[in-house]
Amino acid sequence: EHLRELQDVKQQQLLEVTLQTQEDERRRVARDLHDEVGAMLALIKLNLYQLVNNVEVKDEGLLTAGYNIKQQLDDVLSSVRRISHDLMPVVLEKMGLVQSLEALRRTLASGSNQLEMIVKYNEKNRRLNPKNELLLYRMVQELLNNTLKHAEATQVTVELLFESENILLVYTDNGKGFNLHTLQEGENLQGGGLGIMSLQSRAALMGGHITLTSSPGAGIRAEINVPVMHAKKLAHTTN
Amino acid sequence: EHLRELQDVKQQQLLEVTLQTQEDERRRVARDLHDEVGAMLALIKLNLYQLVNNVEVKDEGLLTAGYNIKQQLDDVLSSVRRISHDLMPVVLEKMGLVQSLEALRRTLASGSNQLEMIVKYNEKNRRLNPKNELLLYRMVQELLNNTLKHAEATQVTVELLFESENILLVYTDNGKGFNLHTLQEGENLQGGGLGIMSLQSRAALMGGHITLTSSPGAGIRAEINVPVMHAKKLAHTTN
Amino acid sequence: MNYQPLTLAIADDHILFRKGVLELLKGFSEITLVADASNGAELLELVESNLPDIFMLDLEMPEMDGVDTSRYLLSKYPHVKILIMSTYGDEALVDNLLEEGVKGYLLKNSEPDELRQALQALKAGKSYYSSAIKIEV
Ligand SMILES: Nc1ncnc2c1ncn2[C@@H]1O[C@H](COP(=O)(O)OP(=O)(O)OP(=O)(O)O)[C@@H](O)[C@H]1O
Ligand SMILES: Nc1ncnc2c1ncn2[C@@H]1O[C@H](COP(=O)(O)OP(=O)(O)OP(=O)(O)O)[C@@H](O)[C@H]1O
Ligand SMILES: [K+]
Ligand SMILES: [Mg+2]
Ligand SMILES: [Mg+2]
Ligand SMILES: [Mg+2]
Repeated sequence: EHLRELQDVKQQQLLEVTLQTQEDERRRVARDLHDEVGAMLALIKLNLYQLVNNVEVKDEGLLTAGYNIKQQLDDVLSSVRRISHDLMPVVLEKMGLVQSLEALRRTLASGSNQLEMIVKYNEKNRRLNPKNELLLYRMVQELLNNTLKHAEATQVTVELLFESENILLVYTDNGKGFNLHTLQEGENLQGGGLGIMSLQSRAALMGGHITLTSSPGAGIRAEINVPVMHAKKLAHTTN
Repeated sequence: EHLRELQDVKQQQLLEVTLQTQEDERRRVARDLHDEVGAMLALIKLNLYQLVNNVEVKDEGLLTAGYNIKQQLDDVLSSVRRISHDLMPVVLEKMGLVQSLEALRRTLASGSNQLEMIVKYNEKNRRLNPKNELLLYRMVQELLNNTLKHAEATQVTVELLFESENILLVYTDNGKGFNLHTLQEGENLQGGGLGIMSLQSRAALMGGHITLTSSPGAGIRAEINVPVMHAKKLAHTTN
Repeated sequence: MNYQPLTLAIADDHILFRKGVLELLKGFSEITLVADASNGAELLELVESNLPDIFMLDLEMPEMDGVDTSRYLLSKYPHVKILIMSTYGDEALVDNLLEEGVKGYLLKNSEPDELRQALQALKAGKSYYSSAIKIEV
């Protein structure tokens, strides 16, 4: 029994480390893309400008060719930017959770889907430790994916309440909901989603917990509660 | 007790899914970089070549500037290639396990460290299913990281035996070794490494197993045994 | 166009890019470069005793990034003029920085003429941000 418990703890630890390693890797790749590849591309464009401008005879063909190359450089830069942004939204790191939720809201608003997102908060610029910010952001992404995938909702709300000892994040959608009971009785094991389980894992990683409520017709409500001071530290990172 | 077992299975499933999702993401990003960014950069280089060659006035400064830009394009192309390769070695996908181990050996040989790698195999071009190839490759990477980090070894060998029902991968180093017994009695839990545990997880993902042998002064030996036919399928992938 | 003379200090950790910008600026006769450095802390050390008209800051730098440097400067010298240069174009990020008092935001792949315009705008007490900035999905 003791051994079994040890095994469980290790298993949980391994999961934590894996999630952490993944985020570390994402951050590293996003940075490399940005700082290395992005900056070099910008430099190339600058040099190209100098080149074209310093040619004495201004021949048409040359100008057009130069213009096309610059265009292509801009295109490749947007690809790099997109890839890097998908891995790790820079606004989260620089500006925190509220602002990155605002950014998510805007992205959604400019997209083609019919879903509107409402973001509420009691403090605009409060920062948490970067790991918790990222975990909460990933949880909202997961919840939002579910809404987009399953809910047929027209509206989601994300409310963020910073209290002295806790952070409370409440996510709701107005979609078709589902029978949570059924799910907990093991539906997951038949190849169903593990998204909800990953929510629980991520909440646990912060020493917090998540409560999901849903029933058919009533949308979904997720309350995530995270202690501010006693945020559980990740045991370890590999490499 | 039943619930507990269910919990364990789910936990294991979540770990598997997480590992799988991570590999999927790596592959996707590596592809985007390679196919999208890399291809566009190659095109830009071609256009630039034509631009510089079509300038009528052959002025020195212009040619140097053009040359510098090409140089910078090559640099940015190798950055992109490196980032993409670190995520997912393309040779693994294209050429299989043996060839990618050979590539690893060459990288090591060209590096500054004193470690030599010997790769042996009974079949050069045998392919496994892509997931198992990747898992075995990641395991060798992990073992190699450990050797580099802890062993003070001068030599590692990787032997790959394809048999009709099994694959046997044997990894050894000639480093200082360690007391495996101590490790299993819970050293890990005190912030020690989870690398070895991830080896066990990855072996389990293939329905195989790993046996580690080591003692102080005697290097390390890892035997990984994977059934060929009955490779366990990953239950599911998110997004 | 009549360009107003101005003094400028630049921080960017990508040395090649920085040198490229410096090279470009040599061709802009109205600009006097007073200092360049690899991060905010280094730059402040060089110029805090004698502030330039405009700070041009890379967003992503080690030690002290563009955001930290801007916040420090704005808290001490509320009228300081800051132009952020970045390969990122996240709208939420730009909005926030402008709201915090940064006067300009330019993508690093902007045309040099645009950089020149931006610097003139800031010098004249206006703000400026890249027309190319949009939400990136
Ligand atoms: N917002 C929602 N509205 C309606 N049903 C939902 C919502 N979120 C989850 N569900 C239901 O709960 C199930 C489990 O969700 P979960 O995120 O765990 O898995 P999934 O989304 O099906 O797969 P995965 O997340 O692994 O891609 C879903 O299949 C869906 O039936
Ligand atoms: N090849 C080796 N030679 C000598 N000692 C080793 C070797 N491999 C592992 N060890 C020992 O076993 C311990 C556990 O290895 P493990 O890979 O689990 O963790 P780690 O390498 O310390 O950390 P991590 O892998 O999480 O970065 C190491 O700390 C080291 O003491
Ligand atoms: K000048
Ligand atoms: Mg889901
Ligand atoms: Mg290790
Ligand atoms: Mg930088």
